Amino acid sequence: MLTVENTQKWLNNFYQKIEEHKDYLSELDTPIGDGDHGNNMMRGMVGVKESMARLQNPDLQALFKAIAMGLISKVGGASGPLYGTAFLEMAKKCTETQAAADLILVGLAGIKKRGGATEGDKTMVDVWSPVAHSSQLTTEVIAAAVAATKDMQAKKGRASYLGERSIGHLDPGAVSSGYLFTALIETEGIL
Amino acid sequence: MLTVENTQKWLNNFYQKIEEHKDYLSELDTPIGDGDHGNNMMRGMVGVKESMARLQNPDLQALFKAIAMGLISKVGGASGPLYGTAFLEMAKKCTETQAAADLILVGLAGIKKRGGATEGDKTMVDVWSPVAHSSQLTTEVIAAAVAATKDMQAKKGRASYLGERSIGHLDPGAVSSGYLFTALIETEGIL
Amino acid sequence: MKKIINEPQNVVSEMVDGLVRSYPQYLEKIPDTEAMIRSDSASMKGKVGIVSGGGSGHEPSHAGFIGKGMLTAAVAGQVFTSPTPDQIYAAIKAADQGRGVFLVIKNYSGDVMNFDMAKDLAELDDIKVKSIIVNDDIAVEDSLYTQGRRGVAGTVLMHKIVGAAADQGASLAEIETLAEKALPHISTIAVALSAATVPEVGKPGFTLADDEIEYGVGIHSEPGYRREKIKTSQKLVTELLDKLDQNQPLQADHQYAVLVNGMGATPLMEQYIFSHDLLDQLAAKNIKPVFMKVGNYMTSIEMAGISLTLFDLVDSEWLKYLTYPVETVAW
Amino acid sequence: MKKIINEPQNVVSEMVDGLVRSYPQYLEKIPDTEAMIRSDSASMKGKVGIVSGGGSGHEPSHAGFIGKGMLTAAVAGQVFTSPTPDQIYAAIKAADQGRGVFLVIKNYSGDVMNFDMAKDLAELDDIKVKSIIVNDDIAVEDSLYTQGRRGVAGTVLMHKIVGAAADQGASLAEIETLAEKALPHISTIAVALSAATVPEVGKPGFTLADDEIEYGVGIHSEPGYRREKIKTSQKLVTELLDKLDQNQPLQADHQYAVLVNGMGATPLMEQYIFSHDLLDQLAAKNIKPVFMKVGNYMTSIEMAGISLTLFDLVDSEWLKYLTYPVETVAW
Ligand SMILES: Nc1ncnc2c1ncn2[C@@H]1O[C@H](COP(=O)(O)OP(=O)(O)O)[C@@H](O)[C@H]1O
Ligand SMILES: Nc1ncnc2c1ncn2[C@@H]1O[C@H](COP(=O)(O)OP(=O)(O)O)[C@@H](O)[C@H]1O
Ligand SMILES: [Mg+2]
Ligand SMILES: [Mg+2]
Ligand SMILES: [Mg+2]
Ligand SMILES: [Mg+2]
Repeated sequence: MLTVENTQKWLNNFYQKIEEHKDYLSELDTPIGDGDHGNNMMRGMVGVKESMARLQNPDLQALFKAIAMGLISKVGGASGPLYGTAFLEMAKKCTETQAAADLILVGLAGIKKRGGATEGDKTMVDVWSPVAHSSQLTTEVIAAAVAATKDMQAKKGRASYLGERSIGHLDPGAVSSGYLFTALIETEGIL
Repeated sequence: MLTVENTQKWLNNFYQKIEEHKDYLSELDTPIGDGDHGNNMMRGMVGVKESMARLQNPDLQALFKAIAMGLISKVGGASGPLYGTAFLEMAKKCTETQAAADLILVGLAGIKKRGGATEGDKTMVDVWSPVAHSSQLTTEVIAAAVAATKDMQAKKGRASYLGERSIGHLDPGAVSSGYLFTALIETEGIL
Repeated sequence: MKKIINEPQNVVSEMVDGLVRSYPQYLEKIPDTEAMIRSDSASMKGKVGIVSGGGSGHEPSHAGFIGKGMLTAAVAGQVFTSPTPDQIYAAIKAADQGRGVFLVIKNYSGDVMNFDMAKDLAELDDIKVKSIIVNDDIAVEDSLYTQGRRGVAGTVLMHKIVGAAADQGASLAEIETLAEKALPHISTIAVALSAATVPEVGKPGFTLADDEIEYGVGIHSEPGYRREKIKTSQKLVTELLDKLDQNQPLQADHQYAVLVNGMGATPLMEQYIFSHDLLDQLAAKNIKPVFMKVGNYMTSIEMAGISLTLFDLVDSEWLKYLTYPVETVAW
Repeated sequence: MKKIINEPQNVVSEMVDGLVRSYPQYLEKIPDTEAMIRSDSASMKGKVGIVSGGGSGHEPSHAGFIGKGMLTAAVAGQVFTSPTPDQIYAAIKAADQGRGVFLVIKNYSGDVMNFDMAKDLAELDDIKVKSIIVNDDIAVEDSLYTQGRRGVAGTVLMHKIVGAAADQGASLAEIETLAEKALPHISTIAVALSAATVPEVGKPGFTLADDEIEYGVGIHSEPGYRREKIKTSQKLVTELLDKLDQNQPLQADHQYAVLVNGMGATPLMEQYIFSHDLLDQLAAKNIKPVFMKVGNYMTSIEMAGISLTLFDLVDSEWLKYLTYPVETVAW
């Protein structure tokens, strides 16, 4: 069950993971992208932190909206609107249900609608989808989903220009999404 | 005594020396100039050859004028107008006297007027002047004049921008002028 | 990395400031953004607004084309990164004069999604917004299995024609029709001699040996279709022209506009020599361009290379738009 | 050497051909020369002709400034080598419309002597010829013991003002007076990050380490006054501005025109950042330029670096000449 408190903790934890793995994410984005995914996500999470800090006694919807706007207004790359849309959809839905599984599902729908990607296109969808559809979210589920992107051929995003040459590399957005859900598992009281 | 025949031979000999030492002249021009003296002189001598080839039974004046125009219309660098003016002055004077010493003297005057340089400025003047004023033109006179430019500080031309740093290098225009007069000595019947 | 900059993370804001302060007669900043708009507001009155933008690093694109007869506003993202929706939205709002706003977007997923979100925001404000997604780079196959072709230097020609139409009072719908009709006739292909270095990254996007070139490279150092030893200008022209011809057969009786675009570090000397060979080889196909531009228009920071854009002017109005007078920094 | 060229010895003729064929609306070749003249001959009628030129490798200088309101003709020499008198003479002859011709010459011994000889030839034809020898580069001391200061980017501003005056019907004597009055107020200083490679030479004119810059380098790779480690844009601006200030103290109550000139390979991104810092530091001295240009105007093939020109507009007419409209490839 998501609350204002544990959602803040979750995002703070995600912030730390991004900070720690910033260079790694950009490195992953170098052979099959433009080498900026770590920088993009870092800029976005600084935005999220600032935008959460500006809130005064927010409700959950206001919090999700602030997270979404932080990402949307700071990232710029493809990942910005995608993560941003996911959290915007959660903001819309969270007055109805606060169950993590439900909110991840609407987040996934938002990403798919915004980016037009589907499962197997070697994008963050390939982590969001198994996570959203797992009966029990574990680190193994996440790790397997992330690892599976390695052998896929990209059909969306910058990596798709490489055709078959995109095979053999992890998708950077899948890896950062993996951090997001690992941070969620690690945050007490959400699952 | 200069005649149409031996002047042609002289310039053909000069052409060969330039062709042979083209790279060396450009190298000399690198530390204290812009590295093109060999290319400039080669272009000029190709011009001289073409312009001599177009002549039909020329008199000495027409020949000198053709040599001058070949240099003037092909070199472009500082050396073009200087050598060109020297031969133009010879063309003017040669109806009066055909003595090599007299003609070199008017050539020198032309170079000094055109470029404003005087003895000791580390230019071709420092070879033309000792040659013009020597009672007996020998390869020793030429070699000494060329070598003397090494210790001079340039006061005219591109090398002058270097100030004291121009000391310690031979002047490229002095070296090419050395070839001109060596070619003259080597041509039978002129001196 | 040897660059005339201060802190790498400040390059975009300092560059935008430098540009607007150097050319106040053409453009000014929209407060609290990295978006810029015409300073001659009279020239915008009653006209459809034309808004472009994208990642920085392509200077003079896009802001260099702001001015009467061309762009109304442009948004500068981080280097090689799309601007964010809030910034684009600010530009749309400032550019709207009641007749709507037309967006020129290059086909990268980040750009498309960020501009889309901005469009949504603007529509909430009852601003009419239409757009074109430029995808002129034929190096990448257009297929269901990719993001589609990339948008590159041809975008500048798109700016020019829609800008001219807007200045002459065209409606939003007319501009949309014009852009859609023209788009399939604009094709570009590039050759790179070296890569760009994003200041925050600090090293080149790829490396080529001292005698190597790569065909088909994108404007963000995206990989091309072939690497080989450097060739003469004549042979490079042949390769690029063949590729364009395979994509859309060149027609002797058609009128072409040509853009020879330097990628940043390639001197005009080389661009003019390339143009000379290009005009020879087009002449051999009985083609004499009716309009031509040579210079740095859509660059990739300090990448060395040239891109070649052909615009098949199947509608004779388009030539008038291309030659229509403008007041900009860079056209 | 990695360049988009064919045979190195043909670069000038191919480049000239490429330029005139790309922009026939502005310029055309004078037959059998590498000199170019306006194609709009009506714009020359009854006006004093303005002829410039010099070695090639400085594109868009000089031919890019041919056109109504600016140059009448320009002559392209071999790379970094003065054009020859016969070529200059042909340009003078073609530019003369009976009111005489004004020559803009950069202060290099080769240029001065070749233009001088051309002047002699023209005067034999009863063409009135006057000239100015531009020597704006303050890096080299002006002294009796050197060839004097070099002519660099400030030459483009000279082209602009004499071109505007000629277009407005000024006489040859008036143009000469204008040029002589303006000359001492134009000062330039440069910083280089890398050197140019002359195609026929095949290697750079000098080499700088990966983190080294050189102040005061000329436009033909002539040595500057100091080498040191690369600094921030802010510090480079401070160094160049100090040097200009030492040469001619900057005056808060004076009106300045500014030219920030890219040397060839330096992207506009860096030029705009430099301009931003420049305007800050000028503002700190209470100086706000009344006219500014930023871009590649007087390049040195693919040299990386920037030159900074200040033009102290002591006569208020000069600003009008600078903003006077022109029709050229590159202004
Ligand atoms: N259309 C899309 N749908 C879903 N995810 C996408 C799409 N396009 C890109 N992505 C994700 O975004 C990631 C790249 O993000 P980032 O590097 O920040 O943006 P950019 O590609 O604009 O530089 C990819 O690894 C992929 O996971
Ligand atoms: N003002 C001058 N008077 C006499 N000789 C000069 C003068 N300026 C240059 N020179 C000569 O010209 C030579 C350089 O010629 P060159 O390299 O062909 O021309 P540029 O300097 O234009 O590249 C110098 O070595 C010097 O001998
Ligand atoms: Mg990326
Ligand atoms: Mg030289
Ligand atoms: Mg990116
Ligand atoms: Mg030279």
